[in-house]
Amino acid sequence: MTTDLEYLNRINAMIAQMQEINETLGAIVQDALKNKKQGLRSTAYEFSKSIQLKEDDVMEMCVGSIIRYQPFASDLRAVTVAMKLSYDLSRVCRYLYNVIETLDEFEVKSCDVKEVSALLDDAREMVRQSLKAYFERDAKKAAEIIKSDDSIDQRYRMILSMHRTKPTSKTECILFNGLTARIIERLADHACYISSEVIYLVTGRRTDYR
Amino acid sequence: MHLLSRKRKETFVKILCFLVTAAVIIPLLWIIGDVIYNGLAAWNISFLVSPVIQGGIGNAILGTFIINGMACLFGIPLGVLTGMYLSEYGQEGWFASMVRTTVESLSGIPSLILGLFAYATIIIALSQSATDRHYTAIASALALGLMMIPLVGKATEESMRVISNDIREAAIALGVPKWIRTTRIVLAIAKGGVLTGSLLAFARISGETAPLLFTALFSNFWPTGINQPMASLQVLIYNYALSGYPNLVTQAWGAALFLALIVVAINIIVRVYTKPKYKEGF
Amino acid sequence: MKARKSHFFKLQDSLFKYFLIACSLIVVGLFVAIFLMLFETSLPSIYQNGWSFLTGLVWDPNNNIFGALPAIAGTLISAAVATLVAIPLSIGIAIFFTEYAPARSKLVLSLFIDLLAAIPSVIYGIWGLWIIAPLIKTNVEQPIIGAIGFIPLFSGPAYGLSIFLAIVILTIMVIPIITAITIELLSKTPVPLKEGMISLGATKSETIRHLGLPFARLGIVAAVILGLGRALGETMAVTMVIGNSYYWPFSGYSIFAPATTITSKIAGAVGEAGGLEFSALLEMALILMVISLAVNFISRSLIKRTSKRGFG
Amino acid sequence: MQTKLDVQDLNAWFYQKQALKNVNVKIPEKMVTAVIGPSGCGKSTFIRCINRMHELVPGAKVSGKVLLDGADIYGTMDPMDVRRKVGMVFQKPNPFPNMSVADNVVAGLKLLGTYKKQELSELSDANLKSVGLWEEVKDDLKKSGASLSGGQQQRLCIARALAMNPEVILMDEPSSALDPASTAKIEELVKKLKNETTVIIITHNVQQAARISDMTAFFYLGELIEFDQTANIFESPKNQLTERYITGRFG
Repeated sequence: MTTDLEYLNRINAMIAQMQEINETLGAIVQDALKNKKQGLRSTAYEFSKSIQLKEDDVMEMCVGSIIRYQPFASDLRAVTVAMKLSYDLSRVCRYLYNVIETLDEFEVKSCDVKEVSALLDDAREMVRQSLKAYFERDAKKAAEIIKSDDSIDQRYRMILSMHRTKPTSKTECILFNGLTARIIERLADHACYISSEVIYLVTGRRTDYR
Repeated sequence: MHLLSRKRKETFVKILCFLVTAAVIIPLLWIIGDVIYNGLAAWNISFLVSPVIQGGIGNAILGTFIINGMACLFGIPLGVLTGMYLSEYGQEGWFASMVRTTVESLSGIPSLILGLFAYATIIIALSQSATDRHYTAIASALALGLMMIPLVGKATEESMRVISNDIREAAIALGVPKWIRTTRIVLAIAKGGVLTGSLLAFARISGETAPLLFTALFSNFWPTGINQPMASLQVLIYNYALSGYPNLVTQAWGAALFLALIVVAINIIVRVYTKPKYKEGF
Repeated sequence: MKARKSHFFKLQDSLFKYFLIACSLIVVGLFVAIFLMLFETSLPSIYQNGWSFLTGLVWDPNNNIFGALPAIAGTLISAAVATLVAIPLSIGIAIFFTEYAPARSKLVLSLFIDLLAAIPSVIYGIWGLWIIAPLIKTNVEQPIIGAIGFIPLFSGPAYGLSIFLAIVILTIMVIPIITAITIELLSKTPVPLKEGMISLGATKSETIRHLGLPFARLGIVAAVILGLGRALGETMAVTMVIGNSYYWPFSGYSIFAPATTITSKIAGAVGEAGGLEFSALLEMALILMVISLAVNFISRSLIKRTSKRGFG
Repeated sequence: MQTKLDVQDLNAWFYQKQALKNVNVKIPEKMVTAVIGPSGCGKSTFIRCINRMHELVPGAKVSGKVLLDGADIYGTMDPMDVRRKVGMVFQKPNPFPNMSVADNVVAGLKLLGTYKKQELSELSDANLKSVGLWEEVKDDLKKSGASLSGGQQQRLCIARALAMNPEVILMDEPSSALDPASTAKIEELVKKLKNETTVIIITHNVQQAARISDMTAFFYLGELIEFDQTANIFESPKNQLTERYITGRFG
């Protein structure tokens, strides 16, 4: 449709950088989860801090663009969507950090974390896909992502009900799994938010998702 | 060497142009000087206010103004109305181009012929016989009025036409009928130009002699009515200058000074109240 | 109420329009009347004299012999020579005005040019008759006749009042017309082109020669023709200084001899003329009018062409 | 939302060239409607058809209906009456230079000769006040209308149109020749005007349309491409052409 403007390109580059931070941190978190590593809190905190700085940059860039270029229509939507995206991405990072935090709080050496680990993989894939939908302006893909959130919710509720289904497990493990699943479920929600923004960006219509 | 010769050429051209200008300005100053010098010799109060019969030019001054006034009464309204038609109604069409061509052609007719026209249509028609001609100032006014029409008409058309269409559109958008718009807005804005044109036309006819020679003829007495022979400064100058009598030639100079004053004064007034005629090059 | 008012306005509008058209028609009618009057009055002369009116040299009212050639020749020669002399002078003044004259003096200079055009011709006449004629007679005509009088063009005797003086006066009267238009044309030279030439190192005279004059050429031609029209129709000054002798240039070729023109002949004779002479005089006027209108028409169509022509 | 002007199948031509093609639009009452579009898209022709000024241009032709409160202005109505009901403000301020400031305001009424002197002066003062010019010019009421600044002249022209008590007021890029401060004053005035009358304003400035209008119409090559609430047009236009025009990606 329209050729991208220079300021929109710069904003998008910053969003891509934010996503890279999330990818890296995500990999660290997944590794830590699988191997039950501890003591990564300060490393994760650094990531969280750097993404917050990036978020500030995106905000500043967006506000500046609105003032200087007074964008309309798809340009205007692109800028407002970018602002929201940057917030969502920083939230995603924050949740990843929360997983590390939770990992540090509990003694999880003997716990079975396969379920949450798989959940995390899927949630990260959702974020990845929603960003892809954003860069490709693919409303259809975004709609599919929102739909896939139902299964995440279902699995989250299953993990929550572990204390009934697997009463033999250690309380600490049940607690850890539940908390982490809750965090990841929230993370996946943000992927859905991003997707709904993508739909708005492309079609100009708001879905009542958020 | 080449540059030097070019510079020399430039100086040469400059001096040549200056000399030419001087060569033409000098006769002007010379005429003005002669008219003032010889004219003032004739001037005194009684010369200006007494009629020809008593050795003055009073009736000729009055006659010139009466004839001019009558010419204005005839020429200015027709000129203004024709100019108004050409500017506001006659942008295109055969009738408008005919009127425009007529007005332009009218300005190209020698004034002598206009005088002949007045003579043939009025004097001969009113006369009893070839030996007893009834000369009248009205015929002069007709000829001079005919001269004024193209001058006033052109001035009116041009000063109305330069008014921006924005103004006309503003009036149209207010729902003002065209005739009110034309008279009370466009003409009202152009009235300066119309006045200037009329003044210059007045000055121009003040100097015209040929149309008066065989229409108003001359009179030694104060005018008693407009349907009579009437003295005028122009004819007085012509007759007296050719008479050869030194005292009459002196009176002709005195009349010439008065006539020149009228013409020069109008030109200077117009000059002062209008913008410079020629735009600066750069 | 409102509708009635609009109706009323519409009526006023069309009344006004027809009023203006009527006035314009009066002007057209007067013009046609002039033409018809000249034509109708000259018919007896046209019928009586035929083509010999144009070729005849004798004007004899007593024997009803009318030949207009000396007057026509005098008119054409005096007007043409005066205009030709005026061309270089006018262009010189115009160049001086647009290029060299100090800005402050321009106002005075343009006023002078206007005054030169505005001074009544009868004043030029009295000045030529009483001031210039004696001066020219003793200081120009007599020395020239003395020196090169054997050439027919400059042969004597010196009259003072002569076709030569008429040409001098006509030249002065024509100059302001050509000058004013030339100044206007020269000052309309496209400024970017002018600046371009100056920036290439051209002098002012070169700029004028290569840019200003070519640009204004057509307009100057129109101005010259307009000046010619003025000279052709000029009456008073010429009548007063030309000497009114009917045979020149067929009596001899000297430019110092008295002559006549159409206008001076008419001005001098019409008051007393009757019958066929009056008709012949009006035929002369008709010829003058046709020449004047043709000249005027050519000049105006040239001016229109210059104003339409686009530059840059 | 009451319809003030109902334009039906409006076509307009200059000689052979069709300047407007089948325009259908319902302009709501007491709102500001902005008309936007690239140069030569027919927006000026469109508003000139609404007060029957288009037909004054040589070679102009109009077909279709323009219903003002249900009555067709191309029907039995007199063009002069139409123009009195539908006022117009032009791109370049055009006060009458031969009239004083006060006379300019009531020029229309005065030239039509229906009011008394006292009434005229009261109307003049009132309209100068309503365009916010009173404080600036109250000491110069006798001066020529052309002596005011550009922005003041334009407000004077608005006052002049308002004095006719029009039902609709058309504005053809009224602030395009003005500086930012004067533009802001004109915009404020336009927003205020919609309490009293219906405003249709052409602007080439998309931001201006966004600032002042309630409805926006986008024209392209003589066609009405999109007509909607301004917020919709500027946030999520339905048509690609509109989108490309307002994002500045034309041509």
